[in-house]
Amino acid sequence: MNALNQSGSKPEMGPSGDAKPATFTGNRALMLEEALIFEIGTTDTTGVDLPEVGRVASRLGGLERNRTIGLPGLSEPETVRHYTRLSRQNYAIDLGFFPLGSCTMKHNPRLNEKVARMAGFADVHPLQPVETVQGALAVINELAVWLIELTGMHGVAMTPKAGAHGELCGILAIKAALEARGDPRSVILVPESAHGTNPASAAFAGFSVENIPATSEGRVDLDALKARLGPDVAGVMITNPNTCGLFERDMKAISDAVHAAGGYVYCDGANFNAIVGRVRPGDLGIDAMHINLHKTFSTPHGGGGPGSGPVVLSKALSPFGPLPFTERHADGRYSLVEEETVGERHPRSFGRMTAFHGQMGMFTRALSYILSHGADGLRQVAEDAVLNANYILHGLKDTLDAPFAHSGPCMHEALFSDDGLADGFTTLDIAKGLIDEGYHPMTVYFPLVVHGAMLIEPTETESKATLDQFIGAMRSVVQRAKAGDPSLKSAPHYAPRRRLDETQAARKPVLVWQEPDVAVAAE
Amino acid sequence: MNALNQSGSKPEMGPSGDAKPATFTGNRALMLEEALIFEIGTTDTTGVDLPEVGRVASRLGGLERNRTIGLPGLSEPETVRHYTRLSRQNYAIDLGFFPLGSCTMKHNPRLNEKVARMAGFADVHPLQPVETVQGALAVINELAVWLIELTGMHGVAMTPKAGAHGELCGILAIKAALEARGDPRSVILVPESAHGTNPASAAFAGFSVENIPATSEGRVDLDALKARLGPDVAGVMITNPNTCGLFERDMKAISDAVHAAGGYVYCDGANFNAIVGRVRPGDLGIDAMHINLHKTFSTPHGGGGPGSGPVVLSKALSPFGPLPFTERHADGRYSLVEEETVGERHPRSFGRMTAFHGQMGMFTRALSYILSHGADGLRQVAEDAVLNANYILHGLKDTLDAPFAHSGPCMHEALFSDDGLADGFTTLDIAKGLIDEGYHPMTVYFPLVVHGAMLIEPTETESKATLDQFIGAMRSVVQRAKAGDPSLKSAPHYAPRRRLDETQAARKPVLVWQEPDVAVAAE
Amino acid sequence: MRYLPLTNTDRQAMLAEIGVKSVDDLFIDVPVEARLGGPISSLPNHASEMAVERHFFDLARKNMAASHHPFFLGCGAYKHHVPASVDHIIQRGEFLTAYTPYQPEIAQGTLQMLFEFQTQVARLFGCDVANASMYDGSTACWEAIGMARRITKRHKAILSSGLHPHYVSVARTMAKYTGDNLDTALPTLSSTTDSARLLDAIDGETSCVVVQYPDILGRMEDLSAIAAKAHEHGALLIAVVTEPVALGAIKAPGEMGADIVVGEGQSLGVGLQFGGPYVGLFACKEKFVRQMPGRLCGETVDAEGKRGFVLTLSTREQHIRREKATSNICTNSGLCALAFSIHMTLLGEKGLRGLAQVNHALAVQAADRLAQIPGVELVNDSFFNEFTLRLPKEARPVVRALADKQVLGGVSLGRLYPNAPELENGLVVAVTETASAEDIETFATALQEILS
Amino acid sequence: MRYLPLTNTDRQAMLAEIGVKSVDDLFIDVPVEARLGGPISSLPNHASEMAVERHFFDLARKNMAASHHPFFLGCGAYKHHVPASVDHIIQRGEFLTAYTPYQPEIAQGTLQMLFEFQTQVARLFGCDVANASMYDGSTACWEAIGMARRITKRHKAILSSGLHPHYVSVARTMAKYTGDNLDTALPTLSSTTDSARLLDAIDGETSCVVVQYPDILGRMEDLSAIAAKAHEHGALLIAVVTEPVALGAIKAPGEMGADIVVGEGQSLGVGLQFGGPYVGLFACKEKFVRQMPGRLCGETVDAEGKRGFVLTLSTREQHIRREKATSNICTNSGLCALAFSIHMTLLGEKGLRGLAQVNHALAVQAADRLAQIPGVELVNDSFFNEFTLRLPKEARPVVRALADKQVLGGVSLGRLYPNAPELENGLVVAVTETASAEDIETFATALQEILS
Ligand SMILES: Cc1ncc(COP(=O)(O)O)c(C=O)c1O
Ligand SMILES: Cc1ncc(COP(=O)(O)O)c(C=O)c1O
Repeated sequence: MNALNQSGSKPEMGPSGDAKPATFTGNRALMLEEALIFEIGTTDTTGVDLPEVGRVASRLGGLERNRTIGLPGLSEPETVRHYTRLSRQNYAIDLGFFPLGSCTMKHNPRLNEKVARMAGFADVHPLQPVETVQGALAVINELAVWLIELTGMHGVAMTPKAGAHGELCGILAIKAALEARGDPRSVILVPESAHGTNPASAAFAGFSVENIPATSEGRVDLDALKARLGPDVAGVMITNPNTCGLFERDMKAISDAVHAAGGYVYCDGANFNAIVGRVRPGDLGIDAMHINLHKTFSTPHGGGGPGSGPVVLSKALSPFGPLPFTERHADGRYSLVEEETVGERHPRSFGRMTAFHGQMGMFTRALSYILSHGADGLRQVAEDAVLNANYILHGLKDTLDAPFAHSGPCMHEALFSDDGLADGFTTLDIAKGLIDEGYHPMTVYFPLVVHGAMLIEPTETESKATLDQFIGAMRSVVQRAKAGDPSLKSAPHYAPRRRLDETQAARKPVLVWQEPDVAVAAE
Repeated sequence: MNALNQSGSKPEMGPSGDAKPATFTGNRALMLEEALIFEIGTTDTTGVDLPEVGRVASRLGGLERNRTIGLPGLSEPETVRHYTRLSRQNYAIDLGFFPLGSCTMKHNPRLNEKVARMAGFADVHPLQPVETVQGALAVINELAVWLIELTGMHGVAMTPKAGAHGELCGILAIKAALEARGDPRSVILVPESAHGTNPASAAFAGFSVENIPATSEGRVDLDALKARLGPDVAGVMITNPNTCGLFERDMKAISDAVHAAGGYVYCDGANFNAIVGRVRPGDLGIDAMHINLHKTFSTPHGGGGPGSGPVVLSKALSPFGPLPFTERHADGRYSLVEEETVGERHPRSFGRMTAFHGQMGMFTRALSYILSHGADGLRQVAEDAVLNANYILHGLKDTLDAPFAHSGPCMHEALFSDDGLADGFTTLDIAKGLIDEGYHPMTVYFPLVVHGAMLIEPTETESKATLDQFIGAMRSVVQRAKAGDPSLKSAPHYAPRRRLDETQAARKPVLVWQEPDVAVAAE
Repeated sequence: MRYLPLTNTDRQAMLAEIGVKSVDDLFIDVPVEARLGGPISSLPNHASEMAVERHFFDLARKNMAASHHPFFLGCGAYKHHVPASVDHIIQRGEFLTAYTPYQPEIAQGTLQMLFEFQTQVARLFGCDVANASMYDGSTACWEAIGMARRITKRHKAILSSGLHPHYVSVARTMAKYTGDNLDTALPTLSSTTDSARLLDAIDGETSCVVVQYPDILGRMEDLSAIAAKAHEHGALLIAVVTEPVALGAIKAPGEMGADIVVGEGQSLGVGLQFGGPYVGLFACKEKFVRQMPGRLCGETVDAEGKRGFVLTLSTREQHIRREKATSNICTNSGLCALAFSIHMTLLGEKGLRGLAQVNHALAVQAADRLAQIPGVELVNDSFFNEFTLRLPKEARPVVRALADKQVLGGVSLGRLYPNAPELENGLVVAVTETASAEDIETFATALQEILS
Repeated sequence: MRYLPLTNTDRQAMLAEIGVKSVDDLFIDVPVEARLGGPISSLPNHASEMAVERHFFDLARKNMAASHHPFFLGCGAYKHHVPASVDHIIQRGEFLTAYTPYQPEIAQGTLQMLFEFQTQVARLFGCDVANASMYDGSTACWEAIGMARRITKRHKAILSSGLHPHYVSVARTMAKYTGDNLDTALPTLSSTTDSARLLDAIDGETSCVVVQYPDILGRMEDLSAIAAKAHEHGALLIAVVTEPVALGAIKAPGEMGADIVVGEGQSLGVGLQFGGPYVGLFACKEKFVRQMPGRLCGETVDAEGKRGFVLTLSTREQHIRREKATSNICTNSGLCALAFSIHMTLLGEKGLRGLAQVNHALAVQAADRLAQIPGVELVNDSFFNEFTLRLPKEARPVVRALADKQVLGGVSLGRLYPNAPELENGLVVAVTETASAEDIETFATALQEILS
């Protein structure tokens, strides 16, 4: 309120270089330490006030919980501060460049957040009579139509809760289709470069997983694939664009070969962002593909979810898709096809994948994003995403080894290896050096087919200035890694924590907080 | 998405101590530098899409703006990032302890923010027919009733936009009352310890300002005041609790003396937080008092406003209060008394202070806060605020000089002087040392009556643990100041900026950004 | 386009730098036949923020929002008042726009929160450990059955008839393909559960018994006997909690011997959201931790010896173990876990117990009031905040008629069990702190009118 | 109480530490007669968050929200679409819960934003410098008149009849006490302003001429002649802009010679809010900077030579200069300035010009449509997004009748000028980008119905 820094004061100190003193609190100005709620809260504190209700005789059937639960409470001021301080220890898209390959860390528009919070969507129960949720069903339906049109497919299953759940959905549809024709095939072919969820999803459904070899170009080896096809092969799971950032040129030929051999083609659509509006997977013969709404369609990643993984399906697989789904009637009304109403309408559905109708909160956001861009804007998204990635590839390929630079332009992401670093220096050191530079590192050590892989996905929501600065910073860090700068080995220096001991964490897992031993506490 | 930190990795580096390398970007991990919008945006970029409308022939009367304006635009992703990065260079209540004396930096409840954003309040035009804004008028009226009841006064002027505007309101009411009785008094008495707005407000209305002396206790010298009263004295402006953190014990006697001498008593109510629910200023003979809703009633400070400064008025001054105001009718409907409708209802009003009806957005927030606490909770607010301040006074008075510690318990804030620091060490050094410790410093060099004043106002929304840690940190910093630790002179070390050169800023003011000279840029 | 920072000048400069003429040159690997020549013409072009917002506003108006009406639906999703600060915090860009904390040095915010969340869930459920979240209660339930199979190496899972029918459906879908055997049954409209059936069915082939608590009709009973019998036969007891607020009033499943406790966390912090995203809770005994699905956050130290947190035991997970992983889950429900954790922190034990008490008291009042309506019968002996009524006629049309009267009055069992005429008169009613006395009265009056 | 962290245990421990028995001992300096014995009994006690929220929800429902109806009000407050990201950013705790940047080392966020804001405002207004905000347009206008007095040491201010009557009211209130002489007049319902009167009145006693641009009836004209005449006589031209979006289409007052330009910034970022908080914009020629009211942010360097920002020239301000300050303002409108600045950054010059074009085009369409209604006459020759209609009868009851038809159809001049029968048929209509073609048609149809 007043004469704080006396006007006209001039700093008396010399320029920097002076030793930085340790602080009493452990804080470093705006870099604030924060204890656990268990250390600052008590079971007697609360940040809520409750309405008064009359007392009643309990009808809990004698199951009263008498023992202390051990849940600490905080007042609202303490709560807001606790989480605000914690949040400040995180990196995020809102803070800066987050080129985590395969994750499509694009900007999350704030309109989406607003729309998702409208009471008519956020405050509606999944089991309300359908007459009272026509607007919500309309959103699901409208989004479904967009996804079908954008992919050129026949149908879409909206309920899967994330990409991996979508994979499972596609795999189950394949399994159901095979069973329906009495053809119990047991093998799913997956490239080595595939994301871990692919083999995991296939295995979950009881398939055995075999690798598809790659060419030196980083693409599926069509001939090798063809050679492996046969009556035991249920299908393939191909990521396109693939995890090396390349478009699978032979996708149509792969599909044709798989179909000819009686199998189905699953496409991992995690990287759909690179081609949305420029290529329709349906034109490439694909039978099922999940779309991560939290990647291509900008719903926020939320520190690890929630996501949403609708699966578009070919005509062949659509009849097997899961319940429930929405239906639009000629009179403009919507209904929900679930166990209650399915009757003969969708008798071959493989069943239900989740309790309710999917990630409504992500549908509103994704549709808001889609309507904002429109057909023209989405095409521009793909183009800018690919342009940005190629710009990075171009800007770094003389400094870092780019094993597939000869394979044609990259799509949404640029892949490098750790070839050429000084002895003892690794991809991890580069990642940690980038942290100090104010970036979130790229994806590292994935895909597995490249040594010390660095997978950089800029997305279309980054400016040229951001890319230029990143290229400069990356060149500087790589130079240090080539020169064997020991300060890089101990990076990060400026983050809330230095490198963390993951061996200790895994050897003696401490997964929940426990009151310190009285004896220990008394030391 | 994957195997980033390879599971089981153990940091290879030695423990800390190693030199921290400079970075290419100038960033330090999560401490991010950010350029000006003028440096990153262009006049050709925009973060909005506009609706299409038909072309029309311009009716701008030939006033078309043809020259470049020079307003850079950013896309939404860049905008969100720009401001997010900037925000991270700020300290705030949400981050930690912010004991800025006289400013009542209490927690700002999030319910208030939600309520203020309801379309029925946020999206209503001030000139809508009153029939269409009955709920908004009800809010103003309900808040007015609370303020009147809490202060024990007769009326309230809701329109003043902040504390200083409220002071002006009170002073104008006094002036109008004097004029109404044909008594043109010209002097307002103000204690030296008063906030700068008090003399400024009095002067604005054409009064001359004279100091009231203080006792060695830090309170108004009643005898001296009485001696100065006379026919030229229009009134006094007393802050109670005062800016030394003390309750003016003689307030009632002061009021009586001023009234006996024909003057009016203005009370600066900025510190009402200390006494809300425990004392009603109306019982102390006060004629006018502003209430900073952004202090006592928790509306956010917003980096410098907006505030809101309703003024409660005695029976003597109420007839002179400003337009417009709300009226509640017997049938429960509300009307707005403004120029249009005032007629004979409020003929002696001194007039209008602002275009519309005051800070509606603050009224909703303040009322939400008030209803949440209720009469019992507000009383507890005052008690906890005073308890917290005394706890700090007690915890520091053996380390720092507390010039008024002998004057009785403090109210909402504890005052210290810089007595006893090492040669060349000042209050400013302590403030900057606290920054490194993760605190916002207290108010410094105010009030002017204490050398190197440090005014610490914890508020009631701080926990005991926070106070304990602060006391520890403060003791540590003061110890360094007493010991003459040179690293304290150059604090802060960890903030986004080191001490800033205010002399240069004032000598050659650069108040707007200018394209760098081509010549300079080419250097 | 407001979300795209590149200007045409930028694009030209970048293409030149890369050395290609047009952006089409970057798509040369796409076979010509599959290239789209321009924006898909069946779809509209971009729209202003205002236009999009209005479109949603118009659609949102077509739904009956729970808060604007007397509201009594439950059955796996509950309306609770979520403090405003929860939504404020989860919108902090640092939480909202971060991803899985792969780089722990700059993800301590998310990691510490997960560690706190895990501890809260474990304590609430009475278990040793909990994971960092699953998609929702139904998938968590299925994953628990799979986990029991891996632990016991057996395939027979006995599902209580009180398990949410959608959860049963999900399990049934998966079981078809994993070779699990599910022993299921329909509930009956009576105050007693089918624990006798469960006890009977447990044998040496049994991998697990799955019991919902409180169950789909709101009934609950002590699980200790089932736990004992299961353990005797080397099987696991899996408890499913769809209303975590209940555990502020009633014993935790872990206290009664459950080996794995899963649940739906939506009640706290998350909101109704027409069914998703929600948050799956997953806790178990420490000895089973290496068979758990999903992410786990653990405590460790950094190179300076400071406490810090990391994702750990990832050798269970798909990104390391691929086809041998304990689950295929990757993205989970992080932000909902945060919301849950914040809400739980605001409550604390005192608030949670108080909240549970308010819920129970209102539910008792409502049950007694509704049971006074001629022809209406309360099925439950015991319940927490949800109970079942037997109406004198089919409940589905009654629910629609209530909606016409602007009352959202519960879930009909006909909706959940379409082919079970013996259940069709059942109406499940949930009553939380958001129901006022007037709401209850409005509901009762409307129901009485419809039934008479 | 959810906002109070101290527990009773804490309180006891702290009292003991301080050495007093009860909290009453801390209030001993309050005279016994003035002590309240307990909570004020005429007021209710504390309430749950849910109860408070519902109370406001019920009150909010009693207001007609602008976005939910065809809406055409202006006269100093305009409805524009505010991008969602604006509200997101201003809710960041670091902006929302900070205060005036007294400690610049940990307030660079606010300071840099203010520096950007000042530059944006100066450029928009065509001035050299701008300050860090005032309360609103009306108080900024008054402060400008006071500043002109200080600069010219004269007391006669000539106010255009097109100045917002509330701004005139505010000036009149203040002038009563400062000895300023205001030369004012009522507007007439004609297409020409009173610039002839202004030019006539300027003389050697004149401190300033104050002209609103566009004016209260939406009219506008070149200010150069007035500026020239004022300068000739050593007086200043103050221009007042209540609709900053206009300056995306029409010349800036600074370009036409205005010495001080003030305005209301509410149009960008802030929203209607029933009249406040708004944000006063204040810009002027560089040579007058030391007479400016309010805070100023300036560029400097830190001890390491890095660029940084501080509050500067504070010797003008109350906290340093006390009774000699240029103004008594302390808390200003920081967060609204931030909202304004973010919105302006999102627009950029391209967006601002585009937005202005959309506003103008829709206003032209609406004016033409409304003027077709029998008996309705368009007063303005020129206008930006607001114009005045002369109705065949008194406008005030018409506005109320429109509201009954769910149309918020402008501001009647009778509301603004209660005692001027010659103006009572005037209706001021504002049309922004938020008005759809259907809205305009609905308005026209309703107006026609009411008038016929
Ligand atoms: C290529 C690929 N496939 C599948 C997935 C799994 O998607 P989700 O995390 O949504 O389950 C990911 C995400 O990380 C991925 O990058
Ligand atoms: C004692 C005192 N009086 C008056 C004021 C002025 O209030 P405002 O800043 O709301 O104009 C303040 C605020 O800083 C203050 O502390």
